[in-house]
Amino acid sequence: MDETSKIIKTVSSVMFPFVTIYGLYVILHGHLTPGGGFQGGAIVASGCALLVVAFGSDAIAKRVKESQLSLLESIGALGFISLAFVGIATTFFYNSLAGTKFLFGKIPPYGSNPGYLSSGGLLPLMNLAVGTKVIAGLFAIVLILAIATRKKGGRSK
Amino acid sequence: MNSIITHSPALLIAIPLFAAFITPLLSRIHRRARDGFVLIVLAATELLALLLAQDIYANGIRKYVFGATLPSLTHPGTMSIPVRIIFEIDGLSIFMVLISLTIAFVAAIYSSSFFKKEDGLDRYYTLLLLVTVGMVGMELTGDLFNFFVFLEITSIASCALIAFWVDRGESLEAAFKYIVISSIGALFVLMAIGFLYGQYDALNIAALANSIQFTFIDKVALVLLLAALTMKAGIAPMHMWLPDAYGEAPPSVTIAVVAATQASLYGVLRVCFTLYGKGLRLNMAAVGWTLIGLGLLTIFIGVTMALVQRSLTRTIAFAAVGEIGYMVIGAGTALAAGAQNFATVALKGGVFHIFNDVLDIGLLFLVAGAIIYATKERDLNNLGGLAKRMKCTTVFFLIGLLAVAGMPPLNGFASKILIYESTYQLNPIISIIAILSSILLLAIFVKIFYSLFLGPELPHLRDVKEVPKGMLVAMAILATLIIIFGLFPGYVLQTIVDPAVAALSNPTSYINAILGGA
Amino acid sequence: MIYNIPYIAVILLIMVGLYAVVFKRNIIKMVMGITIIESGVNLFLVTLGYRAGGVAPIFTNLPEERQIPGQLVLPIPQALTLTSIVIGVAVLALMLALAIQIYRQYKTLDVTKIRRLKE
Amino acid sequence: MRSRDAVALIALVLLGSFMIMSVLPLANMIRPFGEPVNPEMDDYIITHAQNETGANNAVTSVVFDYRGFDTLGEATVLFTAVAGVILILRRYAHG
Amino acid sequence: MNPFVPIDTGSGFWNPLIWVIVFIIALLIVYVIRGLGRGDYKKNTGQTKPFLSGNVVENDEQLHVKGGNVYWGFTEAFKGYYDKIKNMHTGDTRDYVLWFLVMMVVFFAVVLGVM
Repeated sequence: MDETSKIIKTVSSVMFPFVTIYGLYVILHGHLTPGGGFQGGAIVASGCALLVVAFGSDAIAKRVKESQLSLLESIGALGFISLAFVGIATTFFYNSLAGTKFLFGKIPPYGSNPGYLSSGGLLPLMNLAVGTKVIAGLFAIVLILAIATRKKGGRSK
Repeated sequence: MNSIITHSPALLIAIPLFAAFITPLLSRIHRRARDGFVLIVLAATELLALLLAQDIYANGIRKYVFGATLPSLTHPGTMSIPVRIIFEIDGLSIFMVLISLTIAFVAAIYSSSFFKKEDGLDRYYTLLLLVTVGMVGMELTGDLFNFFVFLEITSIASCALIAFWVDRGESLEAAFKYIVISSIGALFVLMAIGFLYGQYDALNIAALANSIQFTFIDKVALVLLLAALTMKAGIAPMHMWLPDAYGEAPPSVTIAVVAATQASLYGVLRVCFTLYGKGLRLNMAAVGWTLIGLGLLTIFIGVTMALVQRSLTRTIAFAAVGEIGYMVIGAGTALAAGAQNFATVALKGGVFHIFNDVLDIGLLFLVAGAIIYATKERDLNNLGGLAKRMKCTTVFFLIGLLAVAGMPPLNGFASKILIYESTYQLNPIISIIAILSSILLLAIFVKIFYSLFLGPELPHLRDVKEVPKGMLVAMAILATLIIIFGLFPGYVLQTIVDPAVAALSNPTSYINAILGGA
Repeated sequence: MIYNIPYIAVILLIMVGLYAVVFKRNIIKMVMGITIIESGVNLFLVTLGYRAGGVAPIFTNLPEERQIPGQLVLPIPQALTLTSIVIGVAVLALMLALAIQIYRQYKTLDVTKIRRLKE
Repeated sequence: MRSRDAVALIALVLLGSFMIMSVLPLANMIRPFGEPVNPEMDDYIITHAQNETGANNAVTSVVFDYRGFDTLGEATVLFTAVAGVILILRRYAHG
Repeated sequence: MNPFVPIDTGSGFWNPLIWVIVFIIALLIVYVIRGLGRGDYKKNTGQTKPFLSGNVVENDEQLHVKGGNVYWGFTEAFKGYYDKIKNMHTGDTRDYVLWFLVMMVVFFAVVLGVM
């Protein structure tokens, strides 16, 4: 596998934290500003794809195992469906946290407002779970496709 | 108990989905534990479906609104149409759900002993559960876009399962054809949903069915939905993906894909009879005649092509294509007959034949899988004289072929005679062609039976042994159901088929259950 | 009439995608065609949801003079489009994985040579 | 394979014309671009999203609350795709 | 609820019970007729072996008609039809999509033309 140049590696490793932080911001403010779990997760996963492109799939595959990614993805999916189960007392997917005095329970005033992070009921938590799931899933897809299409084939069966 | 019934529509999806998410983690612990876990989950879901079925047959349509303050609060007071996603379960939905869950359960039993040392089995069970979730969701949902989402889940999961044997190029080819054709079809379904949404600003099937006026746009949406769903149901001449997919997938996957095909057929029925059901008697006769013609073409092409196949699984797959035509003819006759009294009989035959076809074709595919398992051979020309070595498998195959060829007293005959008699009153030619094709089907399976089981033992098959217990159990379940349905068809009709037909033939009750109007 | 350009563009995108699927021999190009069809359908959904002069239906620091809901675009088509995009990504990933394996088995990407299953 | 291409071209042209035919009435009479007539469901969501879900972003409230079940299905689709890719490329995924 | 209720097909009925009873009676008749046969044939002589016009039969695996050849005559008789139908099944994915589009055009013609 021919190496990429030092410039690419340095710039991408510098870019990666910013991309990740921006993606996490998009995930966490999904209920206030444009974005949400899927969009932010896609941003973070694109940052990971940047690393794959810069350092090559082998170097990344040494650090990150497919099993860890699928574990993370299962955790995200289980978190999402469990959050849907929270409201099962009334109905499946009932937003039982909105309007309470707990975390995220605040109801914002009607119409235009500056936006309160602690609002939205279960929605921010669902954003978080879906974000985790999307990061892990897309990164796993990118990584496995990269490993499978590298020059010296795969592990011979 | 009562609350379980109340929430069962959501649990029917949530339980297998939860299990599918947790299976990859579980299979790191122990693979036997994983198999048992999948079996238990599917059995529990089946039990839940049976409870829900009893409740529905007793109390009529049950609906479940996701995220509302009450499961039955269909739309907020100030609104005339629902806002949230609603599950609406009537007789037809629960009928199809029982089919899908039974087949999924049998497939899980079969695969627990069919696969021994293959890798990737953790993902296999996850995807099997996900196919089940997709089918059940398609059949339960009362929301058009939700239907599209579950359609895609079913397509993607079955495509990945079809390619399970990644070392066979044929499997990959079949999976690629399947995903290409089904994703294009699903996109046209989404296009039709866009048309309907743009016109009525609603996504709920009942609300749309209430407001449909058979305008030009409605007809366009009907065309897109019909084309995509009939293609997904494998109707000629759009059936060509079907023999590839059925023939090259592992047999336990194949029966799941058979059930998924029937779920698409359920979509066709739902669109024709419920979504466009208000003007049913007036407008849909042309569609009915089109369906009849396509059904005859399907039967004829399927049966005649099955005669010239060399591969065992491919022959059964083409026979399955032929069987689909019978259901389509039943539905088409009901549409074309309009208000005449034999329309109900035709619909009964078609709906009943869905269950029978899944059982018969499923049993045949499981037997084919047993033969492949025992002999590593799927070419009819290299097989023969297996009857001495595999006695139980022979018996099961005999039951399956007699049932699929419509021999009395097995279940295939019970549904086919309804279709014959009703179509004869519509137009004798149809029933004559159907009967002749059925006879040809019998000839085909007699040929397979002769060349597989009878005759002298071939030298390279001397050391063939009977297949392990789990596969025999799975086949035995289907065979028992076939015999029961064959011996007590009237009872089965009155118990599960008549509610489904009643649900199809008066769409106003489906609409009123959501919109509340009288 | 000129405002109906988006609808025409939807049909054109779908037709271009179908052309690629029906006429191209390279399966990667067929996959591209499918994604083009899908983007056309997504554009159709978003087009249905647009409201002239409307802004995104987000109340954070919304200009005060906007009346609600008259000057906000419809939210449901955007949600549907989001779902449809994610589904498209999933289908794309699966098709590419299949293409990789098919290439390893058949040593070609020409769809007219990937024809072991016929008749 | 000339005849096939001819058939394909004819089918595409016919389909395209049918589609244009079917989209124009939608665009001219029923739903002109930019002014949807009587979007009852969407207006309800825009007006009630804040009080019912407490989220400022109406799209998020649709995605995760009003049509949250679609989102569960969507997450399931992604999960399915990852599982399928790992299954199809399992020779490389574990290597 | 009586599990043996027959199906009413509008112009007739179907009851498997009657069929089974008739089948059992037919079996009994067959058994009786078989019983009328002679029991005094000579065991393990030529009388119990199949008689293929005098030739001895060795390695009968070769005599087994394989599955592909059972209906050779039928397919030969309908050769024209089968050539057409096999040409229809090109294993080409693009043709599958093309058939879908053609059928969609047909549906358009039917639904918009007739309804």
